[in-house]
Amino acid sequence: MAIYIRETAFDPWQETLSYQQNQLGKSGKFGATASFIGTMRDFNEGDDIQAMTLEHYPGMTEKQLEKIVTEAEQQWDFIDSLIIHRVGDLFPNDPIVLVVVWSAHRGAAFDACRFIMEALKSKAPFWKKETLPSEVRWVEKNTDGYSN
Amino acid sequence: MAIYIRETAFDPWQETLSYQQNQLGKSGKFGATASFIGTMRDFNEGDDIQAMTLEHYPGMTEKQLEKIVTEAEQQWDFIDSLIIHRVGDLFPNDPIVLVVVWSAHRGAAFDACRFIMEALKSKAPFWKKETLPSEVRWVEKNTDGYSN
Amino acid sequence: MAIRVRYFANLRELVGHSEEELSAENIETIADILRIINQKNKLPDTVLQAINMDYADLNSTVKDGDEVAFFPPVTGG
Amino acid sequence: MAIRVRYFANLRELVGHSEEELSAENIETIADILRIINQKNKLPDTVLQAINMDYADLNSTVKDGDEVAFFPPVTGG
Repeated sequence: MAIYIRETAFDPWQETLSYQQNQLGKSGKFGATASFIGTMRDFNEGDDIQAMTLEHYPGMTEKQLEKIVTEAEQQWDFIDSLIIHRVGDLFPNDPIVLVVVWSAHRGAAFDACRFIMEALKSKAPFWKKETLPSEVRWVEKNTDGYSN
Repeated sequence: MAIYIRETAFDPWQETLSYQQNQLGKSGKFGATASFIGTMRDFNEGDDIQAMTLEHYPGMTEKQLEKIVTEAEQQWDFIDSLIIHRVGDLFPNDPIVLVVVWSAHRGAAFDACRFIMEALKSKAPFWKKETLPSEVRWVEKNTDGYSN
Repeated sequence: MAIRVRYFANLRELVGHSEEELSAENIETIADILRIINQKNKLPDTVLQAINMDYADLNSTVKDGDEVAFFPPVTGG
Repeated sequence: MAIRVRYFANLRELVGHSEEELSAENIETIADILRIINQKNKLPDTVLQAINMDYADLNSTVKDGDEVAFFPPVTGG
């Protein structure tokens, strides 16, 4: 389990590759890697978004993410997982979040990756503030990822 | 939609990054990227696997994969997708398959990526032959990805 | 009883500071803390609470030295 | 009626070649082709069939010039 909060831009593909090489190496044990990347869009709820600030609750963020991953580990049989989440000032196309799960078989990787992502969206203490052409506003609520 | 059959090893992270940069660029339109990578394990059904040969039905493979992606496009609202599948001689840790789906919202990316992967496993004409220490055998059946 | 109270996102902007020390005798639960805060700044009904970085509800009891946080629904990922 | 018949994976090994040309008057369906093939090499009951690269079943009709393929359950991905 690895959980990182990043204050600067990151390349999710590079991070995944480097984590996999360092932590899982040529293990031959994982047959499945499921990953999700959340990227900042230049629109939300019909409005143009120029920039975004991501605030979080240091300490609680890590604590809640660890609980989420532990819960996933109890439910599915997977080998390792990686979570990276940006905070600070972001711009369109910046990666916001990366969740990767490695497992022997694909069912566990798919299920655990999605579970972690949905739980992160509903429990990890992050807050987005969007900069529109004419105003700055807090995002009020995350949508449910199973219905859209 | 992009579908590639590869006779030589490929780096799924590099392929995804390069496809994304060339095809989706700095679009600002995709908020979600779900991906799955199948990697060759050094074990299967309790046996050590030293190598693997992947046979396919050229022409039918591409035709069936296109049908699968088209079916996914009718069911979910996503922006683009990429499938790469290896054929030929593989060794443990070699990537076998990559499926990536880009969408505005995460539900569609997760659902379509998994749908494509499961359909590929049950319909795309590929066949694996495994080299064990003492024998060579055809893999008889893919397991169901929703139950393991 | 001394409680460290923290605010995040729009609640931080609403109350005008990110944290404060709350000292009072009649505090037992999160609801008691909220009642004190609401006298100055009415927090929205959607407010979420945490005690020592774990989610809590209005009936959760607090003890001396606890860190209590108030924040809006989370919007990460 | 001339049909191009292709075999893959263990079926290719079983029949000893990857494709052949089948010419016969009494062919209407995949089942007819299978009956001819099975006289020399009994294909397993799990065999799958395709006509012109689309999945077909035993009752699917074939026409002159079609490419018919027989193969075991697929195991890609």
